[in-house]
Amino acid sequence: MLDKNGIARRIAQELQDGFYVNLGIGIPTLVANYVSEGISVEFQSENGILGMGPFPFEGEEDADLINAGKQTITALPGASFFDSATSFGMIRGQHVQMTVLGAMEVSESGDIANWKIPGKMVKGMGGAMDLVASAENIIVAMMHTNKAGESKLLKQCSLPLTGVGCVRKVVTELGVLEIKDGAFHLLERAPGVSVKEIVAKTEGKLVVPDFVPEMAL
Amino acid sequence: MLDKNGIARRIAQELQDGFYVNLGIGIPTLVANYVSEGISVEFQSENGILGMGPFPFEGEEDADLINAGKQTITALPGASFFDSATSFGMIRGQHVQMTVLGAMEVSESGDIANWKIPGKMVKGMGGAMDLVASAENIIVAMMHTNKAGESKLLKQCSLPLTGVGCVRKVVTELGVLEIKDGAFHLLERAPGVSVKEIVAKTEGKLVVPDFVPEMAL
Amino acid sequence: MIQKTVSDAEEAIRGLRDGMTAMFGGFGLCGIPENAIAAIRALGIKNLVCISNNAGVDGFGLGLLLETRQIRKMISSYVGENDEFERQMLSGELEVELVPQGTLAERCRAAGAGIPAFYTPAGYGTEVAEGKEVRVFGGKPHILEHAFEADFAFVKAWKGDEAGNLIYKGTARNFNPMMAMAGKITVAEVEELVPAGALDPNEIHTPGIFVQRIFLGAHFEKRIEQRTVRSKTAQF
Amino acid sequence: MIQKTVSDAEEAIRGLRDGMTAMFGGFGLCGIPENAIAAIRALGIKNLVCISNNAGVDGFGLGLLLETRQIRKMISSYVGENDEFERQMLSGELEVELVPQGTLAERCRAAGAGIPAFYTPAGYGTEVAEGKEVRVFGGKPHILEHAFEADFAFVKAWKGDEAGNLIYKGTARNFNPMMAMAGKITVAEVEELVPAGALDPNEIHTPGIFVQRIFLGAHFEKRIEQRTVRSKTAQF
Repeated sequence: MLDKNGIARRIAQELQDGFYVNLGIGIPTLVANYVSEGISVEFQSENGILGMGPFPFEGEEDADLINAGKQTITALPGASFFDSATSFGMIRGQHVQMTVLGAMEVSESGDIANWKIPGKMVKGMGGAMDLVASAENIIVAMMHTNKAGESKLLKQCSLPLTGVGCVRKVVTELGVLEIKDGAFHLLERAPGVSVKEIVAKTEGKLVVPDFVPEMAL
Repeated sequence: MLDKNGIARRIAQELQDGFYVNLGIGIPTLVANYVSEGISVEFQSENGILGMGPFPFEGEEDADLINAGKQTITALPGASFFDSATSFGMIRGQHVQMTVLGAMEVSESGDIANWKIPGKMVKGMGGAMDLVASAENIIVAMMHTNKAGESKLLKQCSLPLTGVGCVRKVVTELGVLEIKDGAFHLLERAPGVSVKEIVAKTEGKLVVPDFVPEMAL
Repeated sequence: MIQKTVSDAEEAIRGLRDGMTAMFGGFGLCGIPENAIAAIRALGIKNLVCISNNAGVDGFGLGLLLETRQIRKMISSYVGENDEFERQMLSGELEVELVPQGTLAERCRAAGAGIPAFYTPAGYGTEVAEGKEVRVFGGKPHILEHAFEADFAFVKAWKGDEAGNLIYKGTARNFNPMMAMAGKITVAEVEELVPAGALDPNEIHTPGIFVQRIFLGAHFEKRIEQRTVRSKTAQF
Repeated sequence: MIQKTVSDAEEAIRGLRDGMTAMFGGFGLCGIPENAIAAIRALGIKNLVCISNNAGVDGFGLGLLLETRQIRKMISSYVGENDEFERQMLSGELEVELVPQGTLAERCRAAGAGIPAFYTPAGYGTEVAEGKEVRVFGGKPHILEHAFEADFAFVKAWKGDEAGNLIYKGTARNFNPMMAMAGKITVAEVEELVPAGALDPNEIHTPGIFVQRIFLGAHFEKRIEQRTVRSKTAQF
């Protein structure tokens, strides 16, 4: 079973050299820590920076330089700043090649719900609806089940949707699943996780090939 | 009767302090020469400059600094450069408060034709269709009649239109006419020009008040 | 040139009245028009409809106008962590319209650029699309979104000149340029105000044509919402 | 980082094939991708659909590709003074689609920004509106215009870095930024090519994400179409 860093590490394997990538808040943010040596990717933050770098050294924080999580950051060589319309032009125009974000629910047809729980305070969708409606590679990083132990990989999302038929892959603490043709396709198991456990914890239609390799991290 | 410079001089009286103005090619360009001392206007050229200045001194021409007529120009203090989408955002969004342009025909309902003569080589509308569809003050600078002596102020334009119901005022060598309620309203006569001549040379519906002042230049 | 420079925020907000719609630049607390917000609070203008990506925090940013109940409706993409906001929203005192962030930005730009409406894929199939026209382009469904209208836009820039030209710094640019385009009256507050001609025309982010009033901000707190740092020895 | 820098125009245009659609930045002869045009001419690629505000002049700019009959169709707002263009157009060898300049710019931007279509007042009631949807917004009729699609975009900038970031100079900016956004493959030629990090991130006009290939132009003639000057003693 993977911890949060393990999930991030596995997702980092999806990155290709030269990719422009948008990372959501939470586990997705950790992906930046596991970019392979051999490749180079640029991180976009939708509030208006391309070429986002690590957090600043203490005392070097700049209130005018933050990411979409409102955290102080730095800019790497080759970075650029731009306005929000240009930023979402990059996203909507599919120039940002991969988006990694968290989710409350994902359906077997690739729907995603991650912004609203009826009856609870709604904070807003931020840029999530634009992101999931646009990028070609939408990867969801989340736990396989919720706190009550119920599957988050469903036939249909029960929560209000963020986007329809857009999620390409889901990486959880249990494995890697591709979404296509109206089903989750199990690609890899996390170390020490059985296919049986994944089957048990996946409510949506699940296609399991004869051989499911354990992932290499 | 006015010459081209006279027409430009009269149009310059329409400028108000702080106006942003787009001047077309030909007579309109001359308007810049007659801005009153007391006021200040900024000229926009749709290829991407605000704060356009006079032609450069000989030897100081810059190939990267031209106006929409492709002429070498200069930039005044406070100028800015921008792309064509932003430039037409200024125009379409009615931030440019006045547009002065030439025309082949204008109708009593404010239609304008100035880009195409069937059977002749068509060079294109350039930015004219965007300009006339947008600015609140569209002033046409033109001769009252064509070379054959026929009126250019018509009931209906015979040439393909550039815009519909958009021209606010027409200044010709004979006078100043406002367009409203489906008619040309004669506001002023050019020095030495009779109302009778203007009536004779205006084909479209013309409203002539009891007293038509001679313009002060 | 017509005088765009005003002496302070109080003069800059003249004409803003109860019930008007106003845009506020900024993302979180980054690049927000602090001086205009303070002046609006001091003047006590009520029932404002505010278009802003976020709603500030308790005690800062638009949170200051929430405290004093000056906002009737917020149009935002993310209203974040704000107890007073939550209280007013749940009690029904405050109306909230949530808009996807990219759509929010584009609706501001559209307003400034004379584009009354456009199609976007964002929000299709979600409650954001309810009641909106859906049209398929290139095999993909899109929804029709309309330009905003705003009586005022309050923006914050790093440098500005007396012609109204603005330059922003870093990610403090965010929504400010589109909102500057969109306001019927756009008020810019800047950290440095210079004479026309002092800024390189090639480096202007917002051309002066979009700005009606400009002033030197009296004080910028520039509060940081999430101070995150690394130690000198740690790795990325 | 993936290598965007290529050695010359010939390498930069690799993959451009007969019949493709290509955008060319520039206004008149100002800010045009001279090196790419020369390479396309040298390679003899045919039947191009060219989206460009203008069509060059005899012997320069896109006029060079007209001479060699490499262009099947021009999509422009103003085709200007060009004898060869006129001859080909009148003889029917060359197809021409005229688009209002602001609509041309916006259709490029829309393509780059993932907006499939938008409404504009430009061209309503004219032959440009023929066959297009008309819709009234705010009492004013508008027509629906669609984003362009382009296999390649060729742009020209003043400075560029190895990450693909571009800075334009003066009015040579014009259509280049939107076309850079719109091309499936965007090729930028620059007068000065510097390492990533050498340009101020606050001064970038086109972020590198929009540029797939960049090269240092071998030679820029930068021809002036209308040389207009004043004498040192004359007034404006």
